[in-house]
Amino acid sequence: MLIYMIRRLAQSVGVLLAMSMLVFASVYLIGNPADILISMDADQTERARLVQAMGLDQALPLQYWNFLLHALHGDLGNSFVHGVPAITLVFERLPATLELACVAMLIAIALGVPLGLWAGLRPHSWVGKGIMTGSILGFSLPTFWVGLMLIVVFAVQLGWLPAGGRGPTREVLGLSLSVFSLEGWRHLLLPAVNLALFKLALVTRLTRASTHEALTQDYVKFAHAKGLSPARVVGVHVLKNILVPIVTVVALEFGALVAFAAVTETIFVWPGAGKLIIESIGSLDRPVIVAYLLVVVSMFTLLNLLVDIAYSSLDPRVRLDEQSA
Amino acid sequence: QELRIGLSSNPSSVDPHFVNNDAISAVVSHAYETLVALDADARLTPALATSWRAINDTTWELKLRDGVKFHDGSPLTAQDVVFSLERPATIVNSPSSFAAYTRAITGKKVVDRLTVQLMTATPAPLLPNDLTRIFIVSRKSAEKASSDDFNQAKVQAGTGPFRLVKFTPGTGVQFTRFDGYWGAKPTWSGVTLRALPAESARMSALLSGDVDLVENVQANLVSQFRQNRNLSVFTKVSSRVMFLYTDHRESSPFVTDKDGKPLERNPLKDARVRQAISRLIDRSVLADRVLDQLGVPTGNLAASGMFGFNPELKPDTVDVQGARQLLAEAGYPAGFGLTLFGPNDRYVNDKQVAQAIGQMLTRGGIVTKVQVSPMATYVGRASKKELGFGLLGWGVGGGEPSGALRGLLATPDKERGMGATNWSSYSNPQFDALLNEALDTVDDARRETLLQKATALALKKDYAIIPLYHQVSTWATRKGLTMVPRVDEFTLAQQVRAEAEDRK
Amino acid sequence: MTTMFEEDESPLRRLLRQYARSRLAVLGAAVLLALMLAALFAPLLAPQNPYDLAQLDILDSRLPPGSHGGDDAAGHGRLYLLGTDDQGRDMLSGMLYGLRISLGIGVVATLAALSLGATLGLLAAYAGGRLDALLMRIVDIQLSFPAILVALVLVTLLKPGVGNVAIALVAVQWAYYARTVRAAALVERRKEYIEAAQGLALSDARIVLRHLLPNCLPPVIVVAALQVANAISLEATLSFLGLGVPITEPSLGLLIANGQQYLLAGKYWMSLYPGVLLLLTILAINLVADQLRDVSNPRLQKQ
Amino acid sequence: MDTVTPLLELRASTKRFVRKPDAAAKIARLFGASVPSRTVHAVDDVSLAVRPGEVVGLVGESGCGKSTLGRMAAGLQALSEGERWWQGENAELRRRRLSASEHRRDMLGVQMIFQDPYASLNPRMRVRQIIGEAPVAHGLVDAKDQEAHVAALMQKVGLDAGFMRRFPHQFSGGQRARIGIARALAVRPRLLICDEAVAALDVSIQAQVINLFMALREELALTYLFISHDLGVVRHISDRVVVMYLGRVVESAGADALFGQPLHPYTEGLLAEAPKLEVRKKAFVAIQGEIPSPLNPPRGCHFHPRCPRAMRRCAEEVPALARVAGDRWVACHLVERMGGA
Amino acid sequence: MTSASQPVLLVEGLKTQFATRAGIVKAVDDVSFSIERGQIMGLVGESGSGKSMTGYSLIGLIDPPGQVVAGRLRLAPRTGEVLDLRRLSPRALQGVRGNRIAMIFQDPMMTLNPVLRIDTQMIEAVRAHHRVSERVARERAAAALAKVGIPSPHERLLAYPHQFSGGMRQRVAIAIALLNEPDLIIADEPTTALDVTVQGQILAQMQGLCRASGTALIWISHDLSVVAGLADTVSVMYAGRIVEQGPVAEVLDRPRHPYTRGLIASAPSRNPRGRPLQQIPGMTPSLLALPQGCAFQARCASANAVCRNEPPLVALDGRRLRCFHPTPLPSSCTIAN
Ligand SMILES: Nc1ncnc2c1ncn2[C@@H]1O[C@H](COP(=O)(O)OP(=O)(O)OP(=O)(O)O)[C@@H](O)[C@H]1O
Ligand SMILES: Nc1ncnc2c1ncn2[C@@H]1O[C@H](COP(=O)(O)OP(=O)(O)OP(=O)(O)O)[C@@H](O)[C@H]1O
Ligand SMILES: [Mg+2]
Ligand SMILES: [Mg+2]
Repeated sequence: MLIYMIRRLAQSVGVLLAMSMLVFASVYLIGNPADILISMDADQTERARLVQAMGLDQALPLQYWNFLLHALHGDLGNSFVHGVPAITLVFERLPATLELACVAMLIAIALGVPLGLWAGLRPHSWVGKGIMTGSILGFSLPTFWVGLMLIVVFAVQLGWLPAGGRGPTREVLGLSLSVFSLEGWRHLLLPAVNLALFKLALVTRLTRASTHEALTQDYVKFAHAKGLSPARVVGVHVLKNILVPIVTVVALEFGALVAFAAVTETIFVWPGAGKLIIESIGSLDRPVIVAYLLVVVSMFTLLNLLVDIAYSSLDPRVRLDEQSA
Repeated sequence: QELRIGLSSNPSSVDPHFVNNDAISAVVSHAYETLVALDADARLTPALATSWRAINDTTWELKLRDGVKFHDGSPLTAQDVVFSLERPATIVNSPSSFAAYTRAITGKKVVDRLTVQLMTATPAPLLPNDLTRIFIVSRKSAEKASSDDFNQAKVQAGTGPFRLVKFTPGTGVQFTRFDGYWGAKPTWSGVTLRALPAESARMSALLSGDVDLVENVQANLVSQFRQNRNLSVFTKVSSRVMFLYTDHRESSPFVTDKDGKPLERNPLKDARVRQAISRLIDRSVLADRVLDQLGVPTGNLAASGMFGFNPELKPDTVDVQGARQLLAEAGYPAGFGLTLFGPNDRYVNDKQVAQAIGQMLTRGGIVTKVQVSPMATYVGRASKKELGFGLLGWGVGGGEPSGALRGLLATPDKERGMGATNWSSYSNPQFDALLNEALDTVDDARRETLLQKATALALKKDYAIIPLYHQVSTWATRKGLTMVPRVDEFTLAQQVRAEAEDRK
Repeated sequence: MTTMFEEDESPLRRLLRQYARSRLAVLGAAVLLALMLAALFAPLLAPQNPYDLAQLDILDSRLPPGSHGGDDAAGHGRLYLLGTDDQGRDMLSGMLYGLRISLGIGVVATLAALSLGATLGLLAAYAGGRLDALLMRIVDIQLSFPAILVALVLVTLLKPGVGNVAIALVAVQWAYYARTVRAAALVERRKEYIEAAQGLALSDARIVLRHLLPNCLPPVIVVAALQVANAISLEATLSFLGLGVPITEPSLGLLIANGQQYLLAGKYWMSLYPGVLLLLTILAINLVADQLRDVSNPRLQKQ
Repeated sequence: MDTVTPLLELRASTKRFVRKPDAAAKIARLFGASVPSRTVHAVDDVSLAVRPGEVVGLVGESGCGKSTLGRMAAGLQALSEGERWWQGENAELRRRRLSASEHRRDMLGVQMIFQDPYASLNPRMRVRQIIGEAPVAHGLVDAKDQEAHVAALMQKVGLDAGFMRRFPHQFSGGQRARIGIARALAVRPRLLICDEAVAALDVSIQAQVINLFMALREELALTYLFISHDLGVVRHISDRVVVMYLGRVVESAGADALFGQPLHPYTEGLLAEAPKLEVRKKAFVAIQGEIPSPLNPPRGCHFHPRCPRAMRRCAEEVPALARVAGDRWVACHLVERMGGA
Repeated sequence: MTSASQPVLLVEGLKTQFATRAGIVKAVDDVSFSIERGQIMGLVGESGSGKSMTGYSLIGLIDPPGQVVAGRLRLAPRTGEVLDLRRLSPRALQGVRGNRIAMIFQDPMMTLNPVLRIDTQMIEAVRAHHRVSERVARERAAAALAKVGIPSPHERLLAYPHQFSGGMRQRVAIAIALLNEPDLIIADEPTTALDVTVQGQILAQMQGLCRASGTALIWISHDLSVVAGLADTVSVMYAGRIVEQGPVAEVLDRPRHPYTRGLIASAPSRNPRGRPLQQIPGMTPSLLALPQGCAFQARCASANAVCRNEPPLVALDGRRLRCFHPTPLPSSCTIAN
C-alpha cells in the first residue's frame, strides 16, 4: 500500500508538472493575455506597464520558472482578470460545480442502476430493449442542445423552474451550498438533469452489461442452487459484483463530469468553476487556467486513488501493491 | 421595492478603481460617483463637482458639491478627491488600470474644503472627460482597504444612491438604498444585479419573471418583445461604432487573387479599393436585417449628437456599379480575394455581420472568406498585425472621439501614446498634425472643429477605416417600468422608474 | 470424415448474419448508410452550395420552411424546403453539407486516433519495459486532462478549422485507444498462438502485424464506432462554444449552435432540423456499434 | 551408458520469475517498509536430456513447472541459470556461431504443441495460413507450393484438405489439435514438445490424437518431450518418465520401472491416487495437505510437508537427484540411504 | 419407513430442449434413472452429451431459451412427502434447492462469489432454508467446513474465496452443499480442474460423507476411471440420451453398447503400452443435426439399416441398454481380465 501510494504520488507530481508546462506553453501560443485584458483605448505606455506587472514581458521559460517557484509556496499567481489569487477564485467557485456534479451523478446512479439492472435481468423483454434504446438517446443528444431545450420548455414555456443561476446558498463546513432550500433545488434541477443525462445513459448501459455478464457466471448459478431467493441473488450476489465496475466508472466519470460541467454551467449561468474556466480561456487568464487544471487534475488523481482503494474493499481479489506499474 | 436587473456581463470586482472596464463601471456607478458625469447622451454634466474651469492652459479648478455624505457617514471634502485621484495608481495588479486617466495630472492643490486645483504638464483639454471615469471614494474608509475589502462590502466608501450589500463573483451584486444620498431619493429600496451572460438564460429570466429588466436584448427577440404585452423595450444609439480596418502595408497576409494565390501588391493599399469595399456594403441591410434594427449606419466615429460628430460625413450607400468601377480603376477589374476576420463573442450579432459583409463583398467581385473566433484569439492575432482585414468595434467613450482617433488612426508613436490600436497601419502626417492640434486645444468649439476635420480626412478622403454602423443598445423591462437609456450602454437603477409612481 | 460445421462461412459473413438478427440494428444500419450516402453526395443532392457566399442572399435569411426566396431574377425565388438560416442559407443544403463535415470529422478523427493509439499501444505492449512505461505515463497524463478542456485549448491554439478540430479530437482520443489496444495486446500476447508463432521463428514484425494486431483490433474497432458518435458530439460542443469549424462552412453542430439563439424567437427550424439530423446520425451509429459489439462478443458467438 | 548424444539437453537449468522492485518500492524500503521481492522458482536446478528417437514423459501436478521447463527446452524462454544444449553443442555458443538463418533452422528443429486447442490457433487466420505461413516465410517451401504442402500435411494428420480455407472456430477440439500438430510438422522439426496436448480433448478423441502422435513418431523419426498430468497417457506412450514436484525433478526412470516400482514417495502417491478403471469401490486415501505455493516453497525437500515418511533431515536438506540404478534417478533421502545400505 | 423400496429420486422420460434460431437442440432426450438413498450414480459421457443439463433440469436451473419439456421428476426426501419437481411452484422449488437437492459445479474458481466472504455465503445458505439465528448458522457452517477437512474452520470462515486454493474452494463448495443435509447431491465434474492428489482427497471425503449420511449422489464426469472407483451405478450418455445404464461392475466390465465399449477400450490402461489405442472413429455429432434413429450409428461398426429406427431403452442382463446390436458378452470379459 505504501509503495502504491508513493508510486501514485510520484506519478501525480509528474502529471501536474507536465500539465502546468503544457498549459503554460499553450496559453502562450494562443495569444498574449495583455492583448485581450488591456482596454482598447489604453496607450502603449499603459500597456507596457501592465505587461510588466503581469510578468508577461519575461521569456516564457523564465515565467514558468517563476511560476514554479511561487507554486512551491502554494502561490499560483493572481488572476489577470480578477486580481485575486487564482487558486482562491477556483476554490470559491468549485463548491457550486461539485454540488452540481454530485447531484447530477446521484441522479444518474439513482436512475441508472435500477434501469440497468432491469435491462440486464430481462435483456429480451420490451422494457429491457426500450431502456437500452432510450439510453442511446442519452448519448446522442449534445448537452448544450438539451440544455437549451430544457430552458425553453421548463423555464420559458411552462415557467416551472428558473432559467438559470444558482439559488440561495448556505455555508456548511466552509462550503456554500444551495441544496438546503427549495429555491436552491429549483435552480439546481435543470442543470443537474442536463448534466446527468449523458452519465445516466452510461451508468445504465454499464449496469446492464455488468449484470448480463454476472448472470452468466457460475457463482450466480451456484447461489440459485443454494436455494436463495432471486431477490437475494440479484440484490447481494449480482449487485455486489457489478458494483466494482460501476464504482470505478462512476468515480472516474465524476472527474469528467466536473470538467464537462463547463458547458452546462455556461448555458445555465451556474456560477461554478466550469464557467470560470470557459471565461478564463476566453480571456486568456492563465493563472486561473493553470490553477483550475491543477485542481481538477489533482482531483482526478485523488479520485483514481480512492477508486483503487474502494476497489480493494469491494473486490477483495485486488491487492493494490500487486498492480504492476 | 426592489429592482432586479439581468446583466450581460459578469463583474469580476466592485472596487471602483480596480479595473477599467465599462461593464464594471456601470455596476459600480450605483454606489460611487464621479466629479464630472456624462448624461444619457454622453455630454458632460456636474456630479460631485458643481463646476470646473481651466484657469490657465495647464490648471483646472473644480468646485465640489456641498453636503455630500459618504456611505460611511463622512462628508465629501477636497481631501477625498485628492485621495481618489491618487488611488488608481497604487493598485498594482489591476489588469486594466484607471491610472491612464490620472496620469496627466502632475499636481493637486487643495484650495479649500470644497475646491481643488489640478495641474498638468501640457494643456489637457480632456481632463474633465477623464474625470468622468474616476470614482470618488471616502478617504476615511478606503485608505487602508484592499480590493478584497471592497468586494466583501467591508468598506462603504461611495456617495451614490445605493450602498453595496453583497458581491458574489459569478452570481451578481446586491445594493440597498442609501438614505443619506444628496440627490433625488432613489425609487428602489434595493437593487439586485444578476450576472446572466448567456443570452438565452438572460432572456428566459426576463420572460419567466426572474428579473425585472435586462440589458442587451437578444437582437432577434427585440421586435417580439416589443409586441409582448408584458414587456417594454428601450433602445438607444450607443457610442460603440463598428468598422472594418484594412491593411495599408505594402503586402498583406490573406490578400489573394480570386483563386487564393497570394498577391504581390496589396490592393487594400489603394484608397479606391477601400472605397469600393465601403460601397459594396449595404449598411441598411446590415442594420435592418442582420442586426434586427439594432444598428444605425454611420460615416462617423462619434454617434450623432455627440461632441465631435461630423454631420457632413454621411454613411456610404450601396453602389455596386460604382464599386466595380473603382476596382477597375485601381487595376482589379476582376476583383481579388480577401479574408475577413472578426470576433464571434463580442458585439451584437458580430459573426452574422461578418458573414453578411462576406456575402456582399463576394457578390461585388471580392471573393471573401470569413473567419471568426473568440475575441481572445482574434485580438491576439490582430494586434500583431497578422490579419489584414477585420471587423472591430470601438466604444467612443469619455464624451468625444479624440480617444478613438488617437488609438485607431494616429501614426503609432509609443512616447506619445498614439496609434496603440492602429491595426491598419494607416499613417497620414496631415491627419496626425490635425489631431495633435486638437489634443492641445482647450477651447471646446475649436477642438470640435479640428476633430471633425481630422475625422473627415481619415474616413472620407483616405478611407483609412470603413465605418459601418453604430450599435443600438437595448433594454427590456417588464411592463410598468420606464427607463432613460444611455448612450454609454450603462444600465443604472437610478434611471429606472415604475410608471405608476410617475403618474402619482 | 464428417464435421459439425456444414457451412464454409467466413467470419465476416457470420458477423453479418448475426448482426442481422436485430431488426432495430438493421434499421440503424440502413439509416446510417442512407445518411452516409447523403453526406457523400451532398453536392449533388443539395439545391445550393451553402458554403459559397455568393450563392447566399442575406435578404432570404430566416425564412420559415417552405418559403420562396425573394431575390431572384425571374421574380420567383427558389424554394427553401426547410427554411433558411440567418445568412439566408438553405437549411436543407446546409444540413447535407453539415452532415458531411460532421461525419467526416467524426470518422477521420476516430480513424486517425485509432491508428495512432493502436500503433503506440501495440508498440508498448510488445516492446514492454521502458518504452511501455514511458508511453503509458504519457497516456495517463493525457487521460487525466478533461477531454473537453484539451479540445478547447487545442482548438484555440491551432485556430478553428475543420482540420484542427479533427486534430483536437485525435489528441483527445488517441490515448484511450492506446490504452485499450495495449491491454488487449497484453492479453493476446500471452496466448499460445503467439508463442507458437515465436516458436516458428517468425520475425517480430510479422508476429505483431499478422498475429497480434488482427486479434487486438476488432474489439477496439467496435468501441471506435461508438467513439465516432462521441467525436461528432464533441465537435458540436466545440462549435457551440465558438471554437469549432469555420462559420461559413457549418457542421451540424454549428448549425444547431447558430440556430439556437432563434429558438426563443420561435424560429425553431434553424436548430431543430439539424438537431434532429444529428440525433438521428448519432442514434444510428450507436445502434450499429451496439449490435456490432454484441455480435463480436465471443461469449455470445459460441452458440 | 550415455553414448548417444542427446538431441536436446538442459543442464542444471533454473527459471526464476522475479518482480523487480521499482523506484517506488525502493523508496518505500528506505522508509523501512518491508517489501518482499517476489521470486517464483518455477524450475529449480533441473537437468533433462532427450535422446534422439526417444519419448520422454514429464508428469507432475499443476504449477510444478512442467510448461516452463517445456518452454525452456523449446527455446521460447530464456534460462535464468544453466545451459541448453542442442545436438551436443551449447545452444548459446552455437547461436553465436551460426548465421541468423541457420539459427532459425535450429529453432524450427524444436516445435511445441500446446494444451489449449482454442488459444493456440490464431482465430483470424485460415488453416492454410496457420500451417503454411512459417515454411513459406523461412523458404522451406515456395509460396506457390504452399497449398500442396499444407494439403499433404493435413492429410498426414488426418484432416480433410478441403478444409484449408476454414477458420479455426469452424473445427472441433480434436480437429484443432490436429491443425496444431500439422503446423508444428510443417517446419520439419526433429523434436516435438507436447504440452498437455491431449488434456482438453474428450476421451474418444484423445485416443485418436495419441495414435496420431505414435504414428508420426514412426513415420518421421520424431523425438518427443511429452508433458502431461495424465499418468495413463504418459505411461502409454513414453519410453522414459520424469516426475516433477514444485520446480524440481524428484524421480526419473524408464516407464516400466517407474510405473512398476515407484521409488519416490510422491511418485508412489501419485500412482496410488490415479483412478483406474479396474479399481472398484476404492477407499480413496489421498496424499495429505495442499500443494504449497512456489512463491515460498518449503525448505529442504519440497515434498516433506506432505510426505508420510518424512524425517527431520528432509526438512533441512535438499535431496540431490542421484542415480539409483541404470537410467534411474531419484531425489529422496530415504532412497539414498537405501542405495547406500 | 419405505426408504428401502422408494428411491430418493426417480426420473422418467426427462427431455430438455433449447429452442435456438438454428433449430431445437435436444440437450437431454428421454433420460430416465433412479437413485436409492446413499447410492452413488456416475453419469458419464463426452463433452456436450447433456450431463450438466440433466443435472440442471433436476433443480430447475435451465437457462432460457432452454426448457424441460417432458418427463417426471419425483423426489422422495427424508421428510416423507413425495415431491413432483416439475409441478412445484418456483417458491417451493427454491425451498428444495440447496436444501433437499444440492449441487456442486465443475470450476472451483468460479462457483464461489469472489466478492463475498465465505461466512456470508455459507450462512445465507443455511438461513435460506432454516429460521435460525446467525450464530447458529455460523456454527453449522464451521462444522460443515470441519467435516470436509478444512482446519481451523472458524478462522477460515472469515476469508475470501481468493485466499483459498482450488482444492480448498471445491471443499468449501462441498461443505455448502452439505450444510442442510440434503437427500441428494448433484456433483457436476467437481474434480476435473483439480490435481490427482487433490482429487483423491475430495473423492475420499465425498465417499465417506455419503456413506455416513445416507445422501444420494449423482457424480457427473467424463472420466470413466473416477466413476469406476466411486460409484455404485453408472449411466453412460451419448448425444443427450442414456445409452447404457447399470451397476458399475456390470457396465464397465461387460459393456454391451458399442459406445461404452469403445470408450473403455480407448483408455490407455486397456491397451498394451506403445501400441496404437483402440479408438472410436469419427466425432461427436452436433445435437442440431442428429441422424434419424440411433445417434451413434455413424461411428458404429455394427450399424445397419435397423439403426435408422429409434432404439428403445431395454433391460438386458441387469442393465438397461439402448442398442439394436448389443455386443456379445464374452468378448468384453476377456478385456476385463
Ligand atoms: N511468466 C511468469 N511469471 C511469473 N510466474 C510464472 C510465469 N510463468 C509461470 N510462472 C509460475 O511458475 C510456476 C510453474 O508454472 P508452469 O506453467 O510451468 O506449471 P505447470 O506445471 O505447467 O502447471 P499446469 O499443469 O497448471 O500447466 C507456477 O507457479 C507459475 O505461477
Ligand atoms: N444455451 C444453450 N443454447 C443452446 N444449446 C445449449 C445451451 N446450453 C447448452 N446447450 C447444449 O446442450 C448440450 C448439453 O450440454 P451439457 O452442458 O449438458 O453437456 P455436458 O455433457 O455437461 O458437457 P461437458 O462435459 O462439456 O460439461 C450441449 O450440446 C450444448 O450444445
Ligand atoms: Mg502447464
Ligand atoms: Mg458439463
